[in-house]
Amino acid sequence: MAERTLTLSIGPQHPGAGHFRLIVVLDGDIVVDVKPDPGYVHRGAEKMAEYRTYIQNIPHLERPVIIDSSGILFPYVLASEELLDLPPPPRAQYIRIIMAELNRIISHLYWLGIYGVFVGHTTMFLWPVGDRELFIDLAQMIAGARVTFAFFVPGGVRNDIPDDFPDKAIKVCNYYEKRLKEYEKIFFYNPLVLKRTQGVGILKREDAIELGATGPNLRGSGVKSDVRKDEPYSSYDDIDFEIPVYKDGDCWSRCMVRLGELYQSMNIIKQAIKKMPSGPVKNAKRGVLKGIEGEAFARTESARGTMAYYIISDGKPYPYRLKLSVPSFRCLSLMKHLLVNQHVADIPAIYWGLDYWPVEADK
Amino acid sequence: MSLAIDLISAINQAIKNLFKRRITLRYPEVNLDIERGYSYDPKAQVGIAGYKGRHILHLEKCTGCSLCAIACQNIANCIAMVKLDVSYPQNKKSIFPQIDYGNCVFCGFCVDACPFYALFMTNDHELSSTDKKSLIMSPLQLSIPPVKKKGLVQLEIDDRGPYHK
Amino acid sequence: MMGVLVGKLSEVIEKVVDEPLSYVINWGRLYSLWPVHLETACCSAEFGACHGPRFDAERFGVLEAFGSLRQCDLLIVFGTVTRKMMPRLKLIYDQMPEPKYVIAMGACAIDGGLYFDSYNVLPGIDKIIPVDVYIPGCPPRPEAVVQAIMMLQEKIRRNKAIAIGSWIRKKFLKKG
Amino acid sequence: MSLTTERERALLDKIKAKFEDVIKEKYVKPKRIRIDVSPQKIFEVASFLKALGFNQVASVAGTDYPSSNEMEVVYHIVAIDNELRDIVFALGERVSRDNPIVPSLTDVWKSASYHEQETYEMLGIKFEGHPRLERLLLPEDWADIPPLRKEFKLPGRE
Repeated sequence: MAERTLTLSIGPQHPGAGHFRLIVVLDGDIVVDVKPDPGYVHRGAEKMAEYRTYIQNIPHLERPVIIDSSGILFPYVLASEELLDLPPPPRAQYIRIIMAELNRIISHLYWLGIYGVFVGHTTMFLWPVGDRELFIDLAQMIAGARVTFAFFVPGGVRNDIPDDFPDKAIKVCNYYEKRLKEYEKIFFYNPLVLKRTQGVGILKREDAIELGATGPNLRGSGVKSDVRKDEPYSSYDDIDFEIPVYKDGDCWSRCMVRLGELYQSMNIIKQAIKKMPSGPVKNAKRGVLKGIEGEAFARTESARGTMAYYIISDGKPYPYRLKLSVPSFRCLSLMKHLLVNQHVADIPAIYWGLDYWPVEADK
Repeated sequence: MSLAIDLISAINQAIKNLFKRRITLRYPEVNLDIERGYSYDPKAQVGIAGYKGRHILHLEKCTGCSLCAIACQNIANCIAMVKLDVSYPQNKKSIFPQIDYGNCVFCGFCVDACPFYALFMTNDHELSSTDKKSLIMSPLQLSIPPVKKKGLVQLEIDDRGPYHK
Repeated sequence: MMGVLVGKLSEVIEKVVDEPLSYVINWGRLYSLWPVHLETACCSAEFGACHGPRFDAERFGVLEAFGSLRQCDLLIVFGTVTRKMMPRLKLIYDQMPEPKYVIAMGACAIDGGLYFDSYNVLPGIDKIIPVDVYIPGCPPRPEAVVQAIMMLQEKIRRNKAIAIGSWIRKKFLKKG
Repeated sequence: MSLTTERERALLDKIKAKFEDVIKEKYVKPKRIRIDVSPQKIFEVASFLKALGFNQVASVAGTDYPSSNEMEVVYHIVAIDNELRDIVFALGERVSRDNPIVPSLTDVWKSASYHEQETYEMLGIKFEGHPRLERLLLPEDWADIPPLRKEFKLPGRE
């Protein structure tokens, strides 16, 4: 048996793997064993956080997942607000929702671009990556950068939205909702894509919960779980939206969940713009911010799933310990479960279907 | 039969996309119109939306308090206070920030830290260089406003798709 | 007498052979800068955008080559190089054929950036491989990447690909 | 958002009724409960929590306390798709720093596996019964002490 197998390293210099290595053991073209080897971008964010104040921590904490940088910062500001006793004003909460949803769209479109390439549909790289620029421009209007915004701070957001933002955002959303219909026609219901994704990499409902799947991967397995509904943070309980859930648990369901989320995110942005109250956007305190002694745990729903921070403070301006729990790291346990006994040709479809972002997992 | 329908719908889709507009920004000839840079109002303690590009230093307002350097110390450690041969009444020691763009991450927290309206950000983002040393910008270089670019365009949307105008 | 002759000869060769040949070779190199697909960190997301329809780096001959290292002549280091990635980066650089060019993209690749005090990050890639162009930013805008590529092309254009004339001068004039 | 803690209290009482003298209540906040258990009893408490409906581990955080010569491991447990879905339950345990060995909870929650491996690597806490305690994120040639211990200093810092 041992002689007949072949060990294959996919990554770290491989277009399909990114900054990550997947050690695959093959028998013929069937995968026998899989060992994920992360850590190529481990930069020690948790240790660095112990040397930086609550404000100085913001830039480096959003780097692990720059395509969803608001999503990773959201629980951090929630947890540090609890420790610093700085509740955000209502307008800031709506601006945060808009930024988080814009980022969800940006992140999903980037994923869709890469997924398109890896199931052999190059048009689906060019369309989403091009249309993603519309939303990047919107985010840049508010936060002044293309991807790394450093926009959320404990106590609110750094600046108010510009006056011409609401009109432009609604225009872009209306255009893009129409455009997504074309995406469905050309990609999601394309016979080629259906052949490559339907019935491939099936994750059953019980396994998904047991192995710790989260976010779209969990919802693709028929579990209705979303932190925005389970434990509404910020102002999500004022907004009316749905959680797309698909039952089959294969790659195609995970794609469709993300497609549904694109529609829902635009819906949320439109509602938030309408419901946004006026008022200040930041609850400021002068001087160096010091945390009260204690601990805080906050979780939010980022583009890839539940993002959580656990911060322990000992009354100093620096956190005593900061633990960052990211959804991509939880995907590691799914890989072996999904890839074993599949064909080699299905590895890209399954691996990228999980939306695993290696930098995020490595922290 | 179904194959024929699929084929026709595919061709139809392709023809429709022939008449779409192009989103490509012809970069060196035209530039994206970013109106202003990020600035901060220390009285209201809130920022004013804008692009976070390279900094601009108003020498006549900088007091050399080095609050920007302290704010940056643990973030990217790229601001150093250097002595200049100019004399301004508000800056007795004549020290001004010098920024190393090899390290700067354009987060703008130094702008938030400045209480004297002296340090803001501009919309200039083209800083590539073949030499590492020329990435370090002295206070005098920082005080020069960026050159106004030619061929400014913005992203517009109409029925035929997004395009630059 | 001999020295003057050799000097004249080398000048003529420089004008007639070196310059036109260099121009042709450089022209070939300029518009076929194929980058290695090595993603070291998060800046690769912006490089993806750079290859999207909006900025379209392919206009400048930079093809996102999904091919072998033996065909690549440009190494763009997208951000942070960790201690685990460092040997791999060196290996990839050594495997590339000459001539090869390196672009350091982002603050982490230039100087360590945000991670200047991290225990697992290499502060600046120019400690292990030579760098031609630096792009500041965290991450840089796609326009800045395109600008860096144009800068690199300018550098290649000025480069003397063939130098028979100066070789003759060095070889014969020193002795004579 | 409700700011009462009645549900959380009722839940905690249910656990207290079973493990009266084993658990130590640390705090009860809206939607957050934290209890401390000794490492010997944590397996039983964890099994009971899973039976209650907490079926996924969101994070395993290790913390180093050199002042009291102890290390702490906190499991943050969430409930997926049942009526406890809005509560995050924190289950903590403390061990001596000299010989940090705690039982692994991978048999209760499979989702704890990679989190425990990371905690082992970053703090050197050994999880007894874990299927693979090996290198994960750090480079292969790492020979220093685990980086998240407090005596490990970043280069150039005090």
